[in-house]
Amino acid sequence: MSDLTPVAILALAAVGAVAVACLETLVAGLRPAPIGATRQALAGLREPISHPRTYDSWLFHLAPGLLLVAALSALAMVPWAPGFRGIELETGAILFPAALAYVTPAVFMAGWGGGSPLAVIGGFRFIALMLGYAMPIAMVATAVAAPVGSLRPAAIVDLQGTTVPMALAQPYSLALWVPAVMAVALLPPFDVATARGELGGGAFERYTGLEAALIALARRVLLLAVAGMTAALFLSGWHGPWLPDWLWMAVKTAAVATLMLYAGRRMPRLEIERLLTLAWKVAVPGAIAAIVLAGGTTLLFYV
Amino acid sequence: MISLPVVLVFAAVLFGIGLYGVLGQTNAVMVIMGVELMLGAAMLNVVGFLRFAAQDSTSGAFFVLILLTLMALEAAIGFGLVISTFRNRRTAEVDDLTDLSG
Amino acid sequence: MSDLTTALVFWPAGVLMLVTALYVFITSSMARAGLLLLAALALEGLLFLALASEFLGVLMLLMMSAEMVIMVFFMVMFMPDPGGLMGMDMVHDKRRSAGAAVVVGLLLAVVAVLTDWPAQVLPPDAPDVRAIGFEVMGRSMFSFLFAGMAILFTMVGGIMVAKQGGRYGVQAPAGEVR
Amino acid sequence: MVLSTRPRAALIVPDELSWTVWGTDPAERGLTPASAPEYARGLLVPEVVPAALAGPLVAALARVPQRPLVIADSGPNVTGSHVAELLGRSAQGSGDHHDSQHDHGDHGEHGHDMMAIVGDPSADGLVMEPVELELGPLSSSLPGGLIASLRLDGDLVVSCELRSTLVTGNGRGAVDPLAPVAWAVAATVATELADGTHPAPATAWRRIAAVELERAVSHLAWLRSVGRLLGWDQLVACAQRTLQPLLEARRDAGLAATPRGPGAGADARDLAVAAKRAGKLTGLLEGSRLAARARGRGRLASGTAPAGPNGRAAGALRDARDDDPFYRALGFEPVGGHEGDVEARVLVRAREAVASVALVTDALARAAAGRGWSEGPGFASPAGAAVEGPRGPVLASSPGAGAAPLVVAPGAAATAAAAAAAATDQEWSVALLTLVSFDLSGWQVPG
Repeated sequence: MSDLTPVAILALAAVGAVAVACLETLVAGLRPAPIGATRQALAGLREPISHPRTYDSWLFHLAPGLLLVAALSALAMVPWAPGFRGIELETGAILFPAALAYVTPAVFMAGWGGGSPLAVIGGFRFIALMLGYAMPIAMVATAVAAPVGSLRPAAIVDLQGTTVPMALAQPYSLALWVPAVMAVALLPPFDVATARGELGGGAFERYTGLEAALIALARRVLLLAVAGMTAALFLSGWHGPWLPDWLWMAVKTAAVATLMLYAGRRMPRLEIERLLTLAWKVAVPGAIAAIVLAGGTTLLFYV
Repeated sequence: MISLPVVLVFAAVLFGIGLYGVLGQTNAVMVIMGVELMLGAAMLNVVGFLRFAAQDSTSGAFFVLILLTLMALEAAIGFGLVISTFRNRRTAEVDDLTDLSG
Repeated sequence: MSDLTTALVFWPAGVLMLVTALYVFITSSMARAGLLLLAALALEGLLFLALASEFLGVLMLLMMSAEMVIMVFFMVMFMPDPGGLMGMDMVHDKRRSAGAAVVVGLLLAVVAVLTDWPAQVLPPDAPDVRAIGFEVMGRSMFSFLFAGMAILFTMVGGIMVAKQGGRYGVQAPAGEVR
Repeated sequence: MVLSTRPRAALIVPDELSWTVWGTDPAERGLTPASAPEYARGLLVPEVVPAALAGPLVAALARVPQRPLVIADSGPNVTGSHVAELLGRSAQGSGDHHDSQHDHGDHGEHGHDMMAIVGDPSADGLVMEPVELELGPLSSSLPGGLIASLRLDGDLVVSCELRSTLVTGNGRGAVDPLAPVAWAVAATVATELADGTHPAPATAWRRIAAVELERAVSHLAWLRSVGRLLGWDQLVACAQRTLQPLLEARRDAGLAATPRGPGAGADARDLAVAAKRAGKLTGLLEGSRLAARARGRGRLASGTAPAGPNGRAAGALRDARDDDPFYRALGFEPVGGHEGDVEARVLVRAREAVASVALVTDALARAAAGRGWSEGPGFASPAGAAVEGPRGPVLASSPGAGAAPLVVAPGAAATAAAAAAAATDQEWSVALLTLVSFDLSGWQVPG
């Protein structure tokens, strides 16, 4: 982990956000305009920051910053290439869900500070949703780390390089991981907190200018981090037959992000009751079962 | 630089703040938050000792895990009680909940 | 991490933790109080990372965010003025409790400073995740099992206490609101 | 396939469906409705803004961050202020933004004793403070001009009142802007019945084609707005792709509310494409994805069966087109459901759109072939003219001797009442979906 890693992560976040923006327009069947998108975003920076008349403007103006910090710290955990493994921590696979867990207070602060009743409802909906999905993400991360015996994401990628990708060894973990992680990244069909039609813009409705740009950047960095970690933990990261390793990681991340965005277009937004029932009756018990099964596969195949 | 007394002083101040919360607040939920801070101070103590005095004692780290669970349990039961008192008495102010004081 | 970075992380995080912890009980808006508590305990997680017990710091960061958000949830539900609009002061006998808190804090601080702790200045390789894992699954397995059972009992107990109609599901007699 | 650029989010006054019915679709001008004024980069507004929308529009413009791209077009003839004057007022008044929705954290402001919160316990036995919320006339997922004042307990809707704020023209010559062709045809047929004259068979068939085309366009535009509410981009895209050929056909066949002269035969190809895509759209809606959000929700109270598609979705198969010789010649039978829930209402309108496209193709073919029908004009009913508009029957009666006919659309108030009743005691997203599923109109329809 050289001293340049944090700088590289910030650069990756900026470039990645523009790439994700283009991917979103492409999946929506429209022509991606990278230069146009960045110019419009920069033009957005000149807009005045709005100050809605609420009693917690502190929370309102802190929320975009916290969201960006949570997204960047999640991005920092993803191992992109043998030479660039992000901030390598012994417990990186657990720090990733910990970083994602800070999206919840950020969305609540945005909703509560926004003042309009619909924004507050959006904030509370996201708390209810995340309470259901925070544990499955952490448990599945440990389930994936079980065969490796280490919580370092790079070690998990290396093991998958030699043996079979985790998506084949533990498909049920992937099935639990993807919806939970899409819910954290505020992607449709799980975007109950920022529901455009229902809540009229939802928790992030009242932001303009720099704060709106920060939130747009944070959401795309979140999607990039989520897709990258899915590729690293389940699709054996940068290992692949012909292409250079960093290109494999880019291809897999783009594929995962495209699949997530495409799934969002084909499904209507789910109701919060159905999401919570799925979370508490399926995801949490399933995640506990995933840990037990991971233990079993480790003993049978890996040790 | 950072040494054991420094960490312990930080923990002591945090404990004091938690105690002020428990004694000074009128609402049951705020009392629970005070208790959370006091437990946090205890954990900071243990981690301080882990770092400076007893490097290889994993039971210390394990004790912090137990303290973490205790924080969660205490909050859960506390909120259960707050809900039932709120349903019966329509208030969660500790000053009003003095039926047992005879 | 080198000494300089640990100091750079430790001191600001520690001071900020104490400030946010104090403001938890000063601010009038309950939502702000809950999130300040979240900030205080998350910064404590950062302190753990600075004190080289990585697994505990990460666990602290993970658990505190979810727990404190539940705390905010309850505060907004059950506090009479969650938005802090009236700016009312929700403290009773402020003087005595502040006095007691300062005395206890000072006492502990004095004890901390005066006694000479067995400060082994060993390299900061705190027990890593593997060691804690073997500890939990080895010597202290019984206590960890007990902690697991305690969680189960709390889940069931908390819901039974909070359930409408109390533990026995007995409907309140006519007139009395249960 | 050629990719178009990303449409610009815009503040569309009164709403997207009105512009699609009036003439050109906002999507053809590169605009999509913005879900909140903060996201709007453009503004599509009629030249004469109705009085009821003037205030909310100025308030919304105050929340729009940049100078929006303004597109003003000819709208319905209503009294109101000119758009240039409104833009002027919003530009100089943009300093102090006041919001139409009173939304400044109104917890605990209801004046009763702060300590003990009084009121009847909600479903889970806890006494909580209700939240008053007014879903404004603009940039809400409800139709433009419709205001819903709701009382929420958490995110459960406890009570809901609907009121349309836009006023159609004056009494006698009134035209409902959301169904202009149906009202125009009803008026002309009423005068013809009073004078005892007969239209030529070709014009009779073209009238049927115009009414059915307007129904298909209105239903598909409404399905697109339901897709936006559900966050189902695939449904929005599918409805948009079905609408495009229909709008082309309407322009070519000269059937639009503002006809631009009939084109020769180009519409037949468009109608065939539209029929195929409408079939695919109905197939998409009959799948389990819509059922997951719509089955069993917003069920009509038994016994209340309002007129129009909502009633037909609840089993009351009353349709003004049943006993019409022309429609019987086209082989028309009413489309209906029996559940009376949101899914039934969506499916009834989708199937009606498919049937309408077929009816238009057939009617235009007969108009071209000039095959006559002797038994009097279409849309005749004992009490005068009766046309089945997109939102229910439109009845017209004329005292004769040149007086302007009185055109009435009974049942609009009953539909609004049924919608408000169906939306109470529902979770927020279900309540909003129920309100939108009734395809209400923001215009006060006389009668």
